[in-house]
Amino acid sequence: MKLTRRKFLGGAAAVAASSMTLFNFNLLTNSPSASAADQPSEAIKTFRNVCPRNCYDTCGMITYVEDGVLKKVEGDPKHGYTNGKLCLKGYSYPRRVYSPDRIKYPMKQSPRGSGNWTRISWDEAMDTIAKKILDLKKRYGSTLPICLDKYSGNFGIVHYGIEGTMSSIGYTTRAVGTPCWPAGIDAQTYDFGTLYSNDPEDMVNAKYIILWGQNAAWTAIHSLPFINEARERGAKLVVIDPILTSTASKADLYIQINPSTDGALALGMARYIIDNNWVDWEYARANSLGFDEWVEYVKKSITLDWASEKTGVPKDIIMEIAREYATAKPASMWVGYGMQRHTNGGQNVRIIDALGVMTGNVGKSGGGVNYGHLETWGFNYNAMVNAPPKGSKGFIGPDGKEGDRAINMNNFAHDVSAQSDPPVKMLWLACRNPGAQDPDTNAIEKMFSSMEFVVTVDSFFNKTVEMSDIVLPATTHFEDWDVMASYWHYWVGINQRAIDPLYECKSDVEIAIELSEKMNALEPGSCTFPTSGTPEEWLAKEFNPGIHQMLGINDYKELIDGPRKAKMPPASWSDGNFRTPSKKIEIHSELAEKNGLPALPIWVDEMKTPEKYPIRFMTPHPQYALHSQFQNLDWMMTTNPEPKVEIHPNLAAKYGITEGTMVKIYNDLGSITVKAHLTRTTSTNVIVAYEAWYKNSNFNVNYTLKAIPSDMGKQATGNDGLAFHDNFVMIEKA
Amino acid sequence: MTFFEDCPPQVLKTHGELLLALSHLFAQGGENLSQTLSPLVKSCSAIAEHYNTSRLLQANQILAQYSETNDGEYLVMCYEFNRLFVGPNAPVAPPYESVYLSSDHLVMGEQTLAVRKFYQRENLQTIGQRHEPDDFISTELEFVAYLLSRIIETQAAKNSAKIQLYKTLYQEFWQQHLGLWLKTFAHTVSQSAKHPLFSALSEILVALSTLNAPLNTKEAPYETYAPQISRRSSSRCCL
Amino acid sequence: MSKQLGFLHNSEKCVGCRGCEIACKNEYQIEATPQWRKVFQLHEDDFSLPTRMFFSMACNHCAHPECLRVCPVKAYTKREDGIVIHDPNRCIGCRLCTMACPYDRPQINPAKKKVEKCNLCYQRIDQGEKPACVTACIPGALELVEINDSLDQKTGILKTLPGLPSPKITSPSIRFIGPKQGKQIRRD
Amino acid sequence: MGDWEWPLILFTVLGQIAIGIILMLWWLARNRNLNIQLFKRGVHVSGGLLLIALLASLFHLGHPEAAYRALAHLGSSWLSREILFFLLTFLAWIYLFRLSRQQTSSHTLGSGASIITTAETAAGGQPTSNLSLGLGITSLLGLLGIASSAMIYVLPRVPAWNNGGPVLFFLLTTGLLGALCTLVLGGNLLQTAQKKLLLQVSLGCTIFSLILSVIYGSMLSASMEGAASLNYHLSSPLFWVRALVSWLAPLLLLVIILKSPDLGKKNLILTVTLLVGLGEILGRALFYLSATGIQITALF
Repeated sequence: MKLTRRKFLGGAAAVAASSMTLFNFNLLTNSPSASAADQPSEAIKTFRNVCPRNCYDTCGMITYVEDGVLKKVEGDPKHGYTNGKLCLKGYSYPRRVYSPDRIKYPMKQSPRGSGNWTRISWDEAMDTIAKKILDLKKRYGSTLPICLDKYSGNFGIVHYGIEGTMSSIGYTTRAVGTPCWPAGIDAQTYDFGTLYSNDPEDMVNAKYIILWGQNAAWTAIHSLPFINEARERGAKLVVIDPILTSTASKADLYIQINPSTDGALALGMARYIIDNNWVDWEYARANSLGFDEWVEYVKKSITLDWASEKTGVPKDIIMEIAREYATAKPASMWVGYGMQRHTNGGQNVRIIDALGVMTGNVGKSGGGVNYGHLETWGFNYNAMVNAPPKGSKGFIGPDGKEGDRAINMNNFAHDVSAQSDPPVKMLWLACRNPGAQDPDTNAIEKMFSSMEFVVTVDSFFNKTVEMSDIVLPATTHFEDWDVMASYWHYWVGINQRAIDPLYECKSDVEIAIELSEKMNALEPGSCTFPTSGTPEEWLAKEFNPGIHQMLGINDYKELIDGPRKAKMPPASWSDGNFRTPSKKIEIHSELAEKNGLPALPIWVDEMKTPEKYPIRFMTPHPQYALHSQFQNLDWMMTTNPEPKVEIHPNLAAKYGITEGTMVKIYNDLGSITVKAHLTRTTSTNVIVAYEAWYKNSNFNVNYTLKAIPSDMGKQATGNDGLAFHDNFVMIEKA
Repeated sequence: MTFFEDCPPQVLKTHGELLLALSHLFAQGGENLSQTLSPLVKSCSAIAEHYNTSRLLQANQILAQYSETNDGEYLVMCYEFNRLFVGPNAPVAPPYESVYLSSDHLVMGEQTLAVRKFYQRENLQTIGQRHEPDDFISTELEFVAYLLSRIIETQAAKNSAKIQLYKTLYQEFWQQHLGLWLKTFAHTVSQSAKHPLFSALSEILVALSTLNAPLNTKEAPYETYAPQISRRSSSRCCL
Repeated sequence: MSKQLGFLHNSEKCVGCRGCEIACKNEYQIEATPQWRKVFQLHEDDFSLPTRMFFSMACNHCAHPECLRVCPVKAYTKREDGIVIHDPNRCIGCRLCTMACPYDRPQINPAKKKVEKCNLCYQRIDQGEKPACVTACIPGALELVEINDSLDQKTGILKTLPGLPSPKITSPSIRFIGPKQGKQIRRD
Repeated sequence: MGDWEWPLILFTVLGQIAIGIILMLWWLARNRNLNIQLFKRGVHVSGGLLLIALLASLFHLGHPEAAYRALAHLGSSWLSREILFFLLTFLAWIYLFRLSRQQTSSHTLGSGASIITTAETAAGGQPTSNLSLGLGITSLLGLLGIASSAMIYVLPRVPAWNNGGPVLFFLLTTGLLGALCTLVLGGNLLQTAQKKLLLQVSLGCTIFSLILSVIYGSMLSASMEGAASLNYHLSSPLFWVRALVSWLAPLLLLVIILKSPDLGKKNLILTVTLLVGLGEILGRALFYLSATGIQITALF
């Protein structure tokens, strides 16, 4: 702001001083150099960026900038995992940055949801927000009526400044948890102490690969070359998935499993492995607790017939993959996030973990039960940690400590509405679009309309922005300094500011600074967020000796030469130092038991299909979008102009549905209407539509989705996950 | 070729005032229509009277009517202004040249940089350079108005070399930029305007691009397409 | 003609990610509608088992390019290395080439009223680089190759795939490694 | 078919009428029987039509201003050759036009002088060979132009076109509409024998066109794309309208006219001409609409 004003005044003064003309300029000003016109175009400059989206691949990018304009993006060849290539979403970035649809200025809607927007200055926006915060604080005696919902829109480390914004105004209500992967995280936490996967580049060493509910072709495509290399070296690829995905289509063996029965398949395999004594007794007994107890359970309770009946997988196939998995050493398993989005999802992951342990594949190069990791995320989170202002009143938790009030991100609509002491009155949304992504969209709409005040920071006019009072324009990652780590590969890259922020867009930290200045002006001491520092300085503060050492650098600036891979062994847990309370793999987990879960990885029944709604509606990740990002861009809208629901021809025939028929998908919660695509890539009781936000469309797969929790997630992420794929519906011709 | 011989300074001044009034209107946004409408009405009347065009007079009557409206109506017009030009929704008619003329219909396109170079020829740059696209409608209008003012000054000073220079600049800029997209832009506005004010505004933009023809040696070719138009048309042949 | 450059598409590796399609757009910043390169999904029913199989196709730089033959303005030229280049400066938008190409790869750009197509990134090739699509292909399914007899004699090299026009029309400079199906355990 | 084919329909049909008229004049002139009034009328009308046709053809180009470049690829592009022949035809026509002007200047023939007279008398001593030669060359160049037009559509990609069909159909249109239009233009300037001849040509062309269409249609089903074209025709109401107005009705009417002692009323001939003209335009539209090219049939 200051900079602009100075520039403006400077410009005006220059014009006034010049005897050139008496013309009064408003938008133009004298250029600094008299011979500006003769200057040749600047040479093309390149910058390093990292795609900050919620994606396994977290690609290194090279950005080409000419005359301050982003011309194109390419993959960073120095990035050993993404290897100089981007996905179709990555290549579409210039369309995102320069889309005329971008949100350009702070805007105010009155009343909320009316579509009546006025442009306001940052000053007015901050003034309104700050006054609202102070007003709520005064009325309720604390800032707890203010609720933050931030998640995965941008996983850059500096973006944790959003949490910092809230911390700095006092104790607030926070949406806690993660909708994506918590059940699996907890499963691995109970078993190994945390989630920690092998280096994906290490998959080349596998002799056998099982992708369990994992569609790498759409969600982690940069892993495919490593899988392909393993296959070229002789490895067999097995894909287990209810949907015949693009990845599954390439497999040597594809198993169309009954949804939510992955644990039963793993138990059947375990039984056959025990029966044939292919167990790595030495590894399992030396490294784990409760292994024999579990073996007894398998022997006593599991039969191949049962497993076959449960999973819909023929016995001989269970035997085949059990034998191959147990005897091909090393064998790698990759557990996808889709398969744990069930009411028994975490438990199924625990059973698969046990399968890895019993065959001695854990801790081995070319092996592992790979789910994800957070080993490279040890930054300072400097922007996040701010002490609350003096005298802040917080929420007294069950442990007696005063702090933020946590509510469940995965039942956000319900939990926000359920708060009464004090009630939630204001929402702050950043990197998050609950209007499109949360379960039970009708409930979300209702909850939003009960708020006094909603602030959203975003780049495009999505459903959440539609339901806001004030929207603040967010920068893209090309307009920010940041650093990004991956939850899959071991690389860390720096993200340079390649272009100046467009229009009046600001990064989350810059917004926090503005807010802090305003709040302290209105009420000194009411906000602790520091008000100085350039974006690059804020980035620099994220680094520490641990990170330096891990990446083999002395200074963050070295990352400008190229991303670095963490110095870690290729196989997770190869040192045998597990992070459970017992320091061993806990096949018998007391922690799980304490949390009301089975101590052992035993079978837990899947959710029963309700009679009234016999069809399972699965809504996995799309190819052209990342949640509600990307699909709205013109290239995507041309290539994939409208959503479709995939229906098996046999199921379609029952309801008189043919290719292209509009189908109404409904249950007690709500309904959506979408065009049918008949395909045998799905099964006869499962329909599939891919979640996404299409431009100028109200399509949203979450209208029929109940906020049913998955079995795990509380331990490590604060809240249980969401059983996204236990979504049952009825269909009819629309 | 008949530019400055045929156009007395007074006419040029009237044109310049209209350009500036429009520039202010778009720059100040929907929130300030109560200040920017009246000057537009005034300059528009002058033009309409000079050329005696009934369509422009009619459009200006609507403008005049709404320039004296109440606060409630101003608010409605402000919302419509933002829906059309600003956002936060995907604006119907983004007021940037490259959205209409570049092949990829994005901002900061080749036209943006070409326009920047034009400004540089006069040692000018936009105040929001690198943040706001240089081909924002208000900036282009201001630049054209500036060129007209230079022509008036140099005419007064009888500096024929300079007159020729500014005349050329003006014509080039009009033919290569503003004149190429103003009609398409106006058309896009009129197609989806839900308030009479903006239909009238669109009419004035069309008139402006037509009326500037006498100031030019020839009218610029309007063979360009709005994004909506080209996005709709298919690239497939009959086969 | 001393040689003929072309594409080798490995349908066993291609997962239909469309990275090639968009990398091409990114390289040339082509607007939304024209698709110089396009990924096609093969018919599910063309295989014994349902499947998601793909091929990616741009201009095939045919040995007997129909576009070049019918073009009245000589906008098309075939280089020594077999690349068929379309020069938009010569093009007058008669669209004959769009009618003549069985692959629909020259396409009219409605805004420019001229035809556009893939020129096999000849500027990149002249600098020793690979075409943008090949560079971008993550699973390594797309390669730049020399089309000749020794390639055609290799086992597993196909001249066409189900759903494609007969290669006899134009002798396209594209070869395929056919999709292979694994075993499927299905519930229908 | 998109909007852009309309210029082509206009160009081909009008061009073919123009050349058809000249062809008929040439034929009539061969035994020095051409009425000079008819010659002039014919030359003027055909020239007008040719000019409209050529102008219309520009509008199917994205860049009409650069149409001149279309001559660049005579080596293999039938479009280049078409343009060349049509331009040459137009040049030849200018020669005809000059001839017609010269006659006006030397011999003023009043309308009352519409006595049947030989070209030689009319030409006032000018060698009729000039006139005949001019008409001959123009016809020949025009026919080459029409054949080139047709060859443009002989594309291996489009089985329905990739045969002798386009050339034969375009030439038949030339004969049929050329004869009928000459009849209309000629009116009383034509001798009965000439009238009869032109009517017979029309009838012959119609019968030939009908037979050819049946053979052609049966050939089409050989390929998938051809069959699609055929199906398109048979299921399109336009096609049946065309069958009625350009085959059945003309057949019937032409036979009636030929059988009538005075070779029919003027109005009847005009009716047939208009019907056939409409039929040919419909036929040309169908020609573009029904063309199904060999293409990628994979999903998406």
